[in-house]
Amino acid sequence: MAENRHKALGLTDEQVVEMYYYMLLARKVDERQWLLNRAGKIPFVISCQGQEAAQVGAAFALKKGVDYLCPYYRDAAVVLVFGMTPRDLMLSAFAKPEDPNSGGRQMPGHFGCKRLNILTGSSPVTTQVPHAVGIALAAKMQRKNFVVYTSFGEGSSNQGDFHEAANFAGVHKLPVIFFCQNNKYAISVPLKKQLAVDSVAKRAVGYGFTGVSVDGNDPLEVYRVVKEARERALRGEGPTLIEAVVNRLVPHSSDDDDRTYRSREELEEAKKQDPIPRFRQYLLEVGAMTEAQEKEIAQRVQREVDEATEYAEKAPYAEPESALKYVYAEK
Amino acid sequence: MAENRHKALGLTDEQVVEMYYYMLLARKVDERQWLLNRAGKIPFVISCQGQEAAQVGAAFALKKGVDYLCPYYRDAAVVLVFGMTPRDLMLSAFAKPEDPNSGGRQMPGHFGCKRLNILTGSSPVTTQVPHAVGIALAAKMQRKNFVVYTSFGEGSSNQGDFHEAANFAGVHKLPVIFFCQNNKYAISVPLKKQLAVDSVAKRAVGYGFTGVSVDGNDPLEVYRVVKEARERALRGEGPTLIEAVVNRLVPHSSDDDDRTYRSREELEEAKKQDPIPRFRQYLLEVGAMTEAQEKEIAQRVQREVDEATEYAEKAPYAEPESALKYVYAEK
Amino acid sequence: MPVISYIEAVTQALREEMRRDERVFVLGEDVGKRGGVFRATMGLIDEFGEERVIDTPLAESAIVGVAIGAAAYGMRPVAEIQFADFIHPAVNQIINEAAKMRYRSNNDWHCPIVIRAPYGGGVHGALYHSQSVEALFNSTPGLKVVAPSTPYDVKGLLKAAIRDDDPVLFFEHKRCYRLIKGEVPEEDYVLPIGKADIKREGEDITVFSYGLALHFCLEAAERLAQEGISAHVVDLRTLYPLDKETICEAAAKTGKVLIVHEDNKEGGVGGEVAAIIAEEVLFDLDAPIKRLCGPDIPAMPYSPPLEKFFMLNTDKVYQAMKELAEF
Amino acid sequence: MPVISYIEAVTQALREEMRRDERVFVLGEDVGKRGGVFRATMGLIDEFGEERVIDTPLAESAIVGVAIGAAAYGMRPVAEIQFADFIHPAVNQIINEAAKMRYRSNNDWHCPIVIRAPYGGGVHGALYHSQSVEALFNSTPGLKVVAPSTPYDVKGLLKAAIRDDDPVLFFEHKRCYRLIKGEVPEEDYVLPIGKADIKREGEDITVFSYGLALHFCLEAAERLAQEGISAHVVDLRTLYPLDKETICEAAAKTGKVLIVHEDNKEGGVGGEVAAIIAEEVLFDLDAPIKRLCGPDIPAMPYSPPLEKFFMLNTDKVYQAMKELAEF
Ligand SMILES: Cc1ncc(C[n+]2csc(CCOP(=O)(O)OP(=O)(O)O)c2C)c(N)n1
Ligand SMILES: Cc1ncc(C[n+]2csc(CCOP(=O)(O)OP(=O)(O)O)c2C)c(N)n1
Ligand SMILES: [Mg+2]
Ligand SMILES: [Mg+2]
Repeated sequence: MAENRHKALGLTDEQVVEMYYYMLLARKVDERQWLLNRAGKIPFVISCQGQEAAQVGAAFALKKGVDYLCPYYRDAAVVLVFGMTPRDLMLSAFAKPEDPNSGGRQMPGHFGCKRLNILTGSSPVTTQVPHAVGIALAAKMQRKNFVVYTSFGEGSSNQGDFHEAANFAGVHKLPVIFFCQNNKYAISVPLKKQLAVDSVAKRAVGYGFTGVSVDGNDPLEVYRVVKEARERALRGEGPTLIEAVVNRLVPHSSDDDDRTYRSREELEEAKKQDPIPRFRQYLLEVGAMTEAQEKEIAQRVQREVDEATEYAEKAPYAEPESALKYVYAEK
Repeated sequence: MAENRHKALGLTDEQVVEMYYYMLLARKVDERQWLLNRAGKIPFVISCQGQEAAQVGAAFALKKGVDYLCPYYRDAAVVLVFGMTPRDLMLSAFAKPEDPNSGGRQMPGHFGCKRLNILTGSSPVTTQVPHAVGIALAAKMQRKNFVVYTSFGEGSSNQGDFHEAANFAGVHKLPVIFFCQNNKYAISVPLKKQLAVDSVAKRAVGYGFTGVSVDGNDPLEVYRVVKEARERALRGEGPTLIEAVVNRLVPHSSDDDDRTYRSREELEEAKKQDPIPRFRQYLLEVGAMTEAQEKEIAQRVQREVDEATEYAEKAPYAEPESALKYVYAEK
Repeated sequence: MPVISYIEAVTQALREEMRRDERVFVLGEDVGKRGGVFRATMGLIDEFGEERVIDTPLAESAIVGVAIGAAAYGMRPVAEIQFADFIHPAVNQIINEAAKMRYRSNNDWHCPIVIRAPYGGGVHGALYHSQSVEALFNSTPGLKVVAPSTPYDVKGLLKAAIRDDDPVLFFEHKRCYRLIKGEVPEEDYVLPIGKADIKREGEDITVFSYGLALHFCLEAAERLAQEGISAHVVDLRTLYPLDKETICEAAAKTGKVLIVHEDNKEGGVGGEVAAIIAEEVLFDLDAPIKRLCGPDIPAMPYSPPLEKFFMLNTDKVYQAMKELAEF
Repeated sequence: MPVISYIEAVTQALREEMRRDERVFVLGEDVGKRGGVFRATMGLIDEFGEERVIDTPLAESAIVGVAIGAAAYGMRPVAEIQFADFIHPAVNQIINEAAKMRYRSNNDWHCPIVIRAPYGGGVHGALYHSQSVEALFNSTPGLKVVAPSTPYDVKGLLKAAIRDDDPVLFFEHKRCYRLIKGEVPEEDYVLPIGKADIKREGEDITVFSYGLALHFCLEAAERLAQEGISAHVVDLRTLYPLDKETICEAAAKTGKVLIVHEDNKEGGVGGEVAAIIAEEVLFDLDAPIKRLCGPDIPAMPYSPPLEKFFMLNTDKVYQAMKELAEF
């Protein structure tokens, strides 16, 4: 039998099964959105596929309802763990006013929900990173005990905002976790055209804090390093930069076609590393999850995705004139 | 007798005496500008004082007429070595149209001269750094054999443009020397409030190229590391980030008063490290320069500064309507 | 003459200029094998290689800043900003650097870069893939801002931009890319930057527009013609500096002016057009200077009814033109 | 009432707001022991400590971006940009983030930050320490842009900005800092953002201005009064969104309009003011809408005669007002 690794990390069987549930849920919501897109029902999808382990591992190491998120567009699994529902995600995909992220104003993937401590995000990459630092600064000023998680792709780590924010957080030793999901592509641009350093985590050196690179296909390893980062932050030891090395299993978005720039062999290799079957196998092998449980989870996920889709599709659109609302505070 | 260090670097006695001359020249032009400012004759001075050794060391390691400069506002000594004259600098200080930098349009310290391979610079810090990378990219595309020097303060190394440009140069292995003059202050902000890393040179790690920290009060050490960086660049091995640790011996600029934020003791300590007497002593001790030569140099510098001042002061102003010229190409 | 699409005109202009002049190169995100997310640079990497078709790291300030350095040295870079909504990180390099290099160096240095950026909505792009960002740059001496509406203008003006000795921002309306087709000569030609173009001659009202909205104006003019109302339709083409002469002449011609653009109304370029007219030919006017523009909200939402609410269309323009004609 | 300078009004407003509300803090380059390069934050660090008066690293995008995060969380940051000329690296954070947070989240989040920036020339600041950058932001729904001209307005509007639930850009004309003095009450007061203010009542011509130039207008009006010409002088105060009602009323009142600003003419906020008038009250006009502005060159040169050439002054304004009155 395989070695039980999650106990050593303080995770119960229920918890790891829940992790598996969230990974699968995120994947299935995503897959459904592609179908809906190809059927002409929603204009756009941007995926978490291949990055669910990294995301769920990270999110489980955080404290829901306490910590803050400044996520990026692939973080569907992170926000699900933090309380966003499949229905919420589908409402966003269908651009319906009940969508808690933006009332259907933004594309899917633009997460945000005050109730869930998720800061509203935009499309220009990396702008959320200084925001995370600002929330952490406020936490420090108000003597609050939480950390801020912010994520971005490796391509986005080349933006000035990453550098400026990391430096600011380093100087003030702020409780921020910079979580870089390195899927080796920025749309079509491969790693070697994006950066010359072999690990994004090394960039932490320039800001005087810890950098860690981790296998993003292993939710438990990710959980471990994020948990450590969180503890460091709460001890006042400042930020951590974590690079989770992952694979993007689909094109950049529903508008992309990756065949011109990515070999099919490479993609096949990446699919072999799919973290979901791998984690399922681990759970079955160590006996944390039974086959029956697995089936039940799959069914539950399927049901939730179905219901979410149906609800969101049927939900009414906002009134056209509602476009004029909320430019400024309304009395 | 002191050890002769310059021979080992391939520098002749004439060359090191010339280095000394440029250091002194830069200092004396600068000192004169402060006097002129205090006398109400010129509105603004920004100084190289304390950074002349680093600048002259670097400039001597470059190839005048071949390499390109994207300097920053303290680089008076660098541009003097590259062919700018004291008269040019004084014409700029007096804002006269003969000023080759800007025809009196920009404040002093905003260097630029196509004939001398010095790119025109602005005030927003660090914008010149991507320009340097662009020139280096052009060099690579046109198979030209030169390097580009660009400089900035340690405070400016926190700007996004530094990061983006360094990353670009790293990816394309471009012939750029990033020369950071770390004088431990950004106007009034001390190092510890600016960055949490103990050496700016370490930032090179994040871009996959070499970083070197060097005593900026020692022109020979600076010469050595810049020369090595230049050779690396010409061999196609990419950029180098050099941090020259220096002291700012005067307030940030003539508009500044440093007494609220800098202790007099610290300033006295810094003055003890003044690179000019130190280098003079070295030259005298190793016999590269005689006392007579020294005196002659001092007189020559004095004369040049006097003449430059007089010429610039008397030079006519530009016509008011000339302000309308050169917004776009004129036929 | 062959009929090609708006985006094909972009690609043709780039390819021909790269063939003509070795110093011309393109750089931007995904411009290489991907041929750009809209495919404007499709095939260029195959013909010109990786060195002249550079997939840059994801960093707009560097894209523009590096292009500026290369341009100052003597190259002719054409930088692509993937969406105009992402040009903001490069604003410092564009406004403080590119636009001021010639002036600040007293004509010693200059900066012949072109920055292409797809702008505008109607493509389900939501708040950050639909923006009109022209207004950001329409007060920047040293810069030229071009926004063509037809394949013919695209090709002629993009070539002119590349050959221009000063920095040019070249805004391409992304909804026009595949929607708008038109005749384009096979011979090399350039069009003058800084000149507006009368796209339709008329007598009763004058309409100023550019980009996608210009096509709504032309369609509406066609409809109105059937009702006996004759519209003079001017394509601004260059948004900065504006072609004051053509604007004043066209306004004075009919005495009734409507300005139409997708960009927000307040602070949009239409305000400057109106101001020029009100300063120079006020007494030739028979009606208030009307503007039909995007509403003053941050940008267009994703939700289809809200996007539609934001966007102009032929009906909305027709209505406004008719009202003005009947004034 | 005590008479204080324009910059003292800034300091007072900051100090009082920081005393009133623990969530208010300032951040920027050199705002701590140095008290800001202009001394606007002088003494604040002594009273409120390093945690509420933060000397940031030299990085404008981070200054604004960090402030946005803190504001979203519930703080009331006041960010200082050392010179308006250096606001450009923060444009993405200001326009794409601060201004759009409320809208894009459908009113779930909001972003109560204030960004203060000294702008304008006449201080030997040359091309990069003299710029008027208002036009960059005057087309950004979600943002408010304030540019006061008197100590009284500075204090009342800065307090209002700090208490405002939306992002406010607060432009302080640096030449006014020590030049302009005025009465300021000791009691707490706020002034409404979004309202223009009639600084002088008159009958013959209407002048719109703001900042330093407003003072030239008032001085010129004084001179003209002695010649029997009565000028109605309106201080725009808020540059975005403009106070259309006051503008239209004031324009209609005299029928002769002059708009005066130091910023470049083409694309400056004066264009929008003229356009509003030409759209809403055209038939009340008796003369073309005139604008007296900075020339369309990148910014003002260092050379004294060239700086003077760029700058407005009372004589230039007087001349323009007189010509208009005599039209
Ligand atoms: C400032 C900015 N420039 C360009 C884009 C267009 N864009 C969206 S995602 C993306 C690639 C991001 O790559 P990476 O950071 O590696 O994240 P990934 O999508 O691979 O997870 C680009 C170029 C953008 N959203 N923002
Ligand atoms: C973008 C920008 N922000 C602010 C300033 C104002 N400023 C000029 S120099 C300076 C400090 C620079 O410090 P550093 O980079 O360490 O260089 P040093 O002056 O110490 O040599 C500042 C804040 C500027 N010129 N540009
Ligand atoms: Mg990636
Ligand atoms: Mg410094």
